[in-house]
Amino acid sequence: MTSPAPVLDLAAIRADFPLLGERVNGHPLVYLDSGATSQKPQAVIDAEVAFLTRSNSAVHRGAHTLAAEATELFEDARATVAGFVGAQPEQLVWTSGATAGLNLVAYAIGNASAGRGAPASARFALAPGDEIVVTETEHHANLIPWQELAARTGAVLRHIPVRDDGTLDTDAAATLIGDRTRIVAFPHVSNVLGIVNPVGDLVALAQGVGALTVLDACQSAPHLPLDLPSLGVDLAVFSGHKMLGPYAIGGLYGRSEVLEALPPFLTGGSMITTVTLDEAQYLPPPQRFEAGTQPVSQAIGLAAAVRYLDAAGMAAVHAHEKALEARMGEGLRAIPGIRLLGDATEVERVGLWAFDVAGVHAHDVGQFLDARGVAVRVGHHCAQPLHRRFGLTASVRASAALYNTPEDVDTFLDALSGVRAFFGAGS
Amino acid sequence: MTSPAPVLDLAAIRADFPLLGERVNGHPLVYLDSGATSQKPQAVIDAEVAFLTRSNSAVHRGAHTLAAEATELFEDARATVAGFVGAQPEQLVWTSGATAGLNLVAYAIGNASAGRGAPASARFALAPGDEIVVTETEHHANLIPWQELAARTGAVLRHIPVRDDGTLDTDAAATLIGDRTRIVAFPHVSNVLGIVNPVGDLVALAQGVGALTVLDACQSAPHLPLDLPSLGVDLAVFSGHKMLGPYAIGGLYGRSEVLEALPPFLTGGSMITTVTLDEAQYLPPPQRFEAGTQPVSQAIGLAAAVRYLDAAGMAAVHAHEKALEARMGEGLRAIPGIRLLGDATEVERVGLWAFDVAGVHAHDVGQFLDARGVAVRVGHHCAQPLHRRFGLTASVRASAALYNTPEDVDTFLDALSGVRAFFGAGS
Amino acid sequence: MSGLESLYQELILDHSKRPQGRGLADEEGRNATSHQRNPICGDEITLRVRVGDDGAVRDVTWEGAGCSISQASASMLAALVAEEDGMPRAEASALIDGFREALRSRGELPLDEEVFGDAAALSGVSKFTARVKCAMLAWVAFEDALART
Amino acid sequence: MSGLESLYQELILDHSKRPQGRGLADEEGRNATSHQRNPICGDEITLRVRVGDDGAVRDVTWEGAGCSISQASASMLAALVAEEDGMPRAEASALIDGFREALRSRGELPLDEEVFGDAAALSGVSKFTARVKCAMLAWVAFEDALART
Ligand SMILES: Cc1ncc(COP(=O)(O)O)c(C=O)c1O
Ligand SMILES: Cc1ncc(COP(=O)(O)O)c(C=O)c1O
Repeated sequence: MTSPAPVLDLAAIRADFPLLGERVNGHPLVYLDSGATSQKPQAVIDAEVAFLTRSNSAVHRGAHTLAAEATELFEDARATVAGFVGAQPEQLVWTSGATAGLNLVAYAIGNASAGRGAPASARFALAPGDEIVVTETEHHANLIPWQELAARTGAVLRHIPVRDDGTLDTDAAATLIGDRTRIVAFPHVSNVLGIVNPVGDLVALAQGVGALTVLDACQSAPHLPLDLPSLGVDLAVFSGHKMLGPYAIGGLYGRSEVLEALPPFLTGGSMITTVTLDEAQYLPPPQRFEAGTQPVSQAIGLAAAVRYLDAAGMAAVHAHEKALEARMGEGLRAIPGIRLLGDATEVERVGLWAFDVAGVHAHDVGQFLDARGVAVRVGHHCAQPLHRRFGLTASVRASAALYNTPEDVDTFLDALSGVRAFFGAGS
Repeated sequence: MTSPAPVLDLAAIRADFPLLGERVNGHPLVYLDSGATSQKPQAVIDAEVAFLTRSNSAVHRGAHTLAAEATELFEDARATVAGFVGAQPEQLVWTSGATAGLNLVAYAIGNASAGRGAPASARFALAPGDEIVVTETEHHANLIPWQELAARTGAVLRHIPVRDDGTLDTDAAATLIGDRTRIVAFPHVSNVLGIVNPVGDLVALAQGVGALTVLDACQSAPHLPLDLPSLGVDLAVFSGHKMLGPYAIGGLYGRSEVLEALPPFLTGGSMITTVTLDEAQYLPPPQRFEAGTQPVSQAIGLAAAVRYLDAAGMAAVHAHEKALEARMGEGLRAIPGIRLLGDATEVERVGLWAFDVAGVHAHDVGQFLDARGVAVRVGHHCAQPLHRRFGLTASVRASAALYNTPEDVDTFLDALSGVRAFFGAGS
Repeated sequence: MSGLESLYQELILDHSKRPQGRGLADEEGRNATSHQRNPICGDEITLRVRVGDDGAVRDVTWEGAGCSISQASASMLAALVAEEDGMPRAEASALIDGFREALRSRGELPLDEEVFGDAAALSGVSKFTARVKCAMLAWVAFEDALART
Repeated sequence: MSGLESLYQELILDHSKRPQGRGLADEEGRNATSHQRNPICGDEITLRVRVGDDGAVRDVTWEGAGCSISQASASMLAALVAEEDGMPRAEASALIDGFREALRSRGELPLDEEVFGDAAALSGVSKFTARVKCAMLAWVAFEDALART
């Protein structure tokens, strides 16, 4: 007898998110833009407010009671968030978000290439002709930092192509990733395609040539049970605001020996041991990477967010979102003139679909849906190369989170089915 | 007839700060650690909560109603905060804090030195032997980024010494700043000495040799009326959490022609025009410097904070804090065994004093005061070189903000007067 | 859906489906071309103005891809210029300024049909701040191209 | 001020004013030195252990600057080692582990005076999480120095 899949108490969950009760343009809000940013449960807001009104004080810097309390809450938050992704507290560096985390890694490698942090960091140094491999599906945040790093070091940027069905061309990857490859950076889940990429295969290819792996876990952390150490990646990033947490906070996970060897990126207070006017010595990770006053209340808010997700259960969250994704996919395929991006079958997915509507510009689709209270994202979703690959400049994306209902999906589909007629784009 | 100096309604102000009503170790809290981080008025907390519960959505990225609303609130916040420092909205770049702002500048110059952003950015490029001038009073945040930039580019770091009385040695500065000087970075107010530095003199010296000026306004923005354009500096930074605002947000001000010529630092979404797999084109400032999801609710919180300060009136805030500073200075001079750091007379000051207690370690002083509910900061305050200059490794710092009362100062002084006896350090 | 219909007036949908001035004229006589993009949604336009020896604007042609608002706005602009036999530069500048002001007014300043012709139907856009850029795209290109002649 | 007095017990203030083991012994025989800093408050210690041919710890001497807790803790450690005529390494390791565990216990595990001697007076520190590092400094140096012999 297998135990039944855990289910979410949707009514209770929705009641925890004050914004979901809003009305937009005379209709109840149907929020299907969680891929851009999620809504926050009251527990997250309360945790931050409680900190600010009762314990607020500088952390790691004071001896007074408030400061000691704040430091404890801050470090407890680190342990909680690290635990959520299967990591040890010292393997979690606070960042201001995924973009900052990816820039941290790229700049730290740039610094290693300039000889900073040697000898420990020498293994990361890039030389002209060394290769950095990304994918054609990248969010700009996991693309441009590598372009810039390549431009500064003379390294060459290469890309794993995406197949017509949205899956990564792993055959091409096996050819691309070779002796010159030093870094392989890729998304766990693309924010346009929603497909869970074969992390294990890519990690194996990278490890085979001794390349560093960097995982963009922005679109998986809010939706899947995540154990970063067991995925085997060297480094990974995620953003708090996409996983029910506050803005301006994110995490960089790193394998201990990688973090220990990496030179710092941002420099300033609280990341040093001894400073003279001419030079500074740096603390071990994670503090080495946390210069200046940290996002203290936000860390505490993010800890509340992952506790919320944990309480719901990530397996249940994933199962729920999978059902929403299936309902949405089916409905979309049934509407004439809709072309789904990345319609591969037999793949694991999160609850999002991006699509093109024949004869109607994405912006107009978005506006039309908005008039019915349905919030979706339109544009290139910070993935211009991927859109170009599919012959588009823009698409519409509907993305769900644990708080969405089947009715949300139906309202969206129902509204969408009227869009081509309204704009006179044929039935 | 001159109009009387505006005064603060202290009782009303204190009532706006929930944390100030807390008790610590059985005593009412006397919070004298605002130099590290300030407390937040209810209005700031409410502004963030209102945004998160009613308008939360991705900005600059969506066409739906919530997104448009969020974008407007976010850009209104920019205009408000820019106005607070006398700047235009497009001259204000959001950062995660002063440390991030200073690193942004140092790395952008490093990128210019690597040829990025040329030809416009060529004027910022550093060559071996070029000089960067800082002061001996720097917070590590305005020191280490320049050390690292120097190490990467071959530039040389030099420092304006501080006199025994805590004033900058402007005679030495006039000799130091010369033809090789490319950058002059200095604090408006040192976080240890509290003295308002002669910005005009330093800017004149720098402009005389065509050097870029970078002002660390962390400890002035919360305490003085500030008009950055009229100070004549090229770039300036401040931190939200020190000026009644949220954590994880700060501002970088730049003269328009400087920001326009500076290459980007962090790269990713929302700062580009066209991206191919191989390269990216960048937006004009301020967006060029704002990669990825921004600290949206925090920007809105910071706008509420500066509105709060504006309503109190920065002239009144300064006058109030000046009176607290005078009372504190007098009281400290009267306690045997206390040595004030930077006891220059006839200088403008903010409300903070750092000092050494003969025979008692700063940590023990802090603990002793904490037992009486008085929260001060002990340690090197992220200014090791300055402490070394004064023959110390640590000091005690009491720092006031607009919400402190003369009674706070008296409680602190009264508690402090017992510290040497308790630790048996003579009368 | 009154909000939607105030934005997408019949006239706008008509222009977006049957755009005027579409297809760039040859580069003959005094002409200048401007390329503009809206980085957020990826809309682009290439717009060409031709001016007579008297400096008056003779015609506006364009090529582009984008939402119905941006397409209609370009079409309406071309139609407005076509109505006159040579639009004086000063008039063109005044039109651009007036259009921008109205669109940024958040619904406060409607566009006068006498002055803006069909483009007056774009008044409703000013209440949709996220769409103002779409409507402005062709006009920014027009301004830029004029500055280059 | 009962909190304060539970932290700064008489014995602690005594040790900090008249520290034992202060002044580094010459580097003779089997010895090793460790330098440790607390980056937050700038406290530092240089601690030297000398071990006999049997591997037992013969003495601990140190130099350093810091708060009364860190100074007292170093002094108490030196005194504890001095009490025995050669402390077996295993005992030293067990002491370090026990001390660390007690200090991290947030007041749950008091230090046994039978085992830790005067250092047992440091039990109260464990309730002041910001000060635990001060008390640990000498013991971390001791552990590190031992590892180097
Ligand atoms: C003078 C000065 N500069 C820079 C900083 C760094 O600010 P933050 O830690 O908010 O980045 C501080 C505060 O710690 C400061 O007082
Ligand atoms: C796949 C992916 N990577 C990176 C990012 C960047 O995250 P952030 O904007 O929070 O820095 C996003 C979100 O926009 C994303 O979806």
